[in-house]
Amino acid sequence: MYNYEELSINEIFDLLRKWRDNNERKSNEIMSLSERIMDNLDSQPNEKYLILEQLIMADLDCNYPMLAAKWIEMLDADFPDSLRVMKFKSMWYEAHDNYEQAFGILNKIIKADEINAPPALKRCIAITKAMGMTNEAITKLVEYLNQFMSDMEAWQELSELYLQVQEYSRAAFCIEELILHQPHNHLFHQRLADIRYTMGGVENMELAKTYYCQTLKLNPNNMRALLGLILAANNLLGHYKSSGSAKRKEVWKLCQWAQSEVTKRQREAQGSNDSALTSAMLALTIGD
Amino acid sequence: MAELLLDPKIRFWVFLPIVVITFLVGLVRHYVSIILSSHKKIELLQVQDSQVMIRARLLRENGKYLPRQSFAMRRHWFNNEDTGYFKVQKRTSNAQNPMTDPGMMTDMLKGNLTNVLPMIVIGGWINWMFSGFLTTKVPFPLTLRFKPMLQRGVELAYLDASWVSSASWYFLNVFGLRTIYTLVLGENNAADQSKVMQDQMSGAAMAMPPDPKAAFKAEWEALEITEHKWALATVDTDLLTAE
Amino acid sequence: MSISLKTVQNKPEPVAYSEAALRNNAIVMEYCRTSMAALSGSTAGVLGLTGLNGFAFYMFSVIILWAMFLVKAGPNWKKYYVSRQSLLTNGFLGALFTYVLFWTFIYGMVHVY
Amino acid sequence: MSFYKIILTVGFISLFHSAFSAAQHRSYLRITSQEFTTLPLDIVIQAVGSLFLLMWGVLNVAGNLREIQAAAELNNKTWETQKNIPSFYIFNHRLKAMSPYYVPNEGKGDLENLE
Repeated sequence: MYNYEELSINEIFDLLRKWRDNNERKSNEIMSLSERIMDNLDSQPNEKYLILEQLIMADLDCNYPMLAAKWIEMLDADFPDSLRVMKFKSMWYEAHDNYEQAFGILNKIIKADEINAPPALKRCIAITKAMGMTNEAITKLVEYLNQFMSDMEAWQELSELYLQVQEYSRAAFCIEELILHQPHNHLFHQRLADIRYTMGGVENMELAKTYYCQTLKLNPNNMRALLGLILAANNLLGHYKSSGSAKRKEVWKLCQWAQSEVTKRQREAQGSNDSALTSAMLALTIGD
Repeated sequence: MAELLLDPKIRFWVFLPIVVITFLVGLVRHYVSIILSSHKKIELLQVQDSQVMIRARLLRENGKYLPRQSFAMRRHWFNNEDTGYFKVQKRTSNAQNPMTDPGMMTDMLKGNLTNVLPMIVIGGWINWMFSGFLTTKVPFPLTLRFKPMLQRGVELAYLDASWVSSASWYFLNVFGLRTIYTLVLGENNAADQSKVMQDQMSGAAMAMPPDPKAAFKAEWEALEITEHKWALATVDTDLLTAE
Repeated sequence: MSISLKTVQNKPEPVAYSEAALRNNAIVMEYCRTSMAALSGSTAGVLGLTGLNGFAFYMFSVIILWAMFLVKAGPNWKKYYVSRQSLLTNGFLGALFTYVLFWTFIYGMVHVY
Repeated sequence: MSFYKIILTVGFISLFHSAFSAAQHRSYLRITSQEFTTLPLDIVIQAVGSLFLLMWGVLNVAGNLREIQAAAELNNKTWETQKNIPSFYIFNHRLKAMSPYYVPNEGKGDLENLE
């Protein structure tokens, strides 16, 4: 997508900011840029520490513990007693599979400041997850959510965990909670529809259909929702065979509409691909 | 009346210094208040309460995006007579008297220390140091009512109201430079970096009701009368007709 | 990121605005407005405007700033601002105070002595 | 230094210069005891011109406007991005093995011996 060698340093920082704001997990990319970032870190005094944290996360994610240790030390020098830096230390131990040590540090953080404990509590849950104890992680997360009920990240994580243990109705509950928080995020509607579709049954299928429609209303370009709508509508057609024809007709119409939409999209995509391909071919011939 | 002629030396030894002093004092005060500011101690229970309140409010506002059953389930959880959250959780109303709370007292003292004290001290000093000068003239005519405001320290009955004395010039600066501070210091982010490192959760709890008991009751009532209107009832036909 | 709902009249669907983006834009506009007040106040002082002329100059620069905002946003200004009117009138008086202070200050520096 | 900051600096210097010229003009008038009517046209033009320059510079230095419609930002996101939550990252995953510092787990070797 990007040619990282050619980016100017300002573009790199813009990219980092974008990744940070959108929570994109571009650890490998950040790693490959890290040398240039470090050379120019002082040009961004406002974001310096945020970028350092981003680097630490990326290094740990890619298993480059030496580099991460270096950056953590840098942070530690500037903020000697910061709980946030302590959190990174625990993450460093975590990356070494030294979970005992990591838990020890996290517990210290939680004891030191109960109000601002959520990040540390979340790390505890993540470690439990990393150890493969999904059920324990769920218990902990539920406990956490009892206290911090409007934490969207936690609800989302809980839904993922419930999906892992195939508790679909509970996962759906969590996603509904997210919809309450951001009713205009098409992704949550799409996710809820996915889960409802997976659960199966007429009622759930109808809900899936409705939420796929809502997703498409919010964002007409959501391809997954279009395909999901076709599947859900087809499934419903099977259920409605015997019952009322008005409902069946409507679903059938919806199905038709979705299929025509998909065909349209495919044609568009093909068109643009074709031109790209021909131009690439042309470029090749000139090169020869 | 005849135009007054001011000594140009007043410009560089009174007029300009007052502006510079006020500005610099404002900057210093800003940083001192950052050093002195203490984090308001909040309790875990308060954070929890505020988050519950947020969730209940969201349910009221955005509940229409959920199926009726899901909505009813959540309302039940909040409002059920026997097991509902708002019924089970007993909170004591803790409307505190600020005078009895030592923490509150020190906060008030610090507020005074950083806001009122420098104003009095610097104002007094300027009054003493630069007393009795006319410094400038506002470029628009004013009525006589403004005389006591603009000509503090210069009691001349026949002076035109648009002349400004040194003490009044100081006060004009104190009030007028406020917006400039936000420009220079940025939107209260001067010490942001170090604050970021402490992982503040307090933001959510700041909007906390002082009296959770009453707030719970109000939210309970509001939730009780909320009717569920399924917003997605016609979404499929909407989609078809939109084409 | 939280999202606030604001119902816009004449439209059946409520339009959702991203609160973070709204705040960001408000900060940018506030910054521009304060700078504009200070700068145009200084200019009015340099020019030695007095009385109503000075206030007319303030109106003039407010409108110029407004036009610059619209030019910056381009033809689809709806993407960035909730309404054009509030862009013009927001913080009108607060900025006026800054304007008068700078006007008086520079007028005093240049023309009184 | 970016282009607009240079513009701002130039604008400030120019405005300051015009202020200085105006002050000079005033003191000249006072010495020659003439009445002040208006400033010379060149000073007026310079002052107003630098004001425009400054305003334009400020407008561009202040930062970019963001699209306020919530959907504008959300619609470009995919679930894969939305799903990602840094607070819950775990480092015990397969990318680990790509790193030069990777030490294979010994437990696995034992498993092979068993067979």
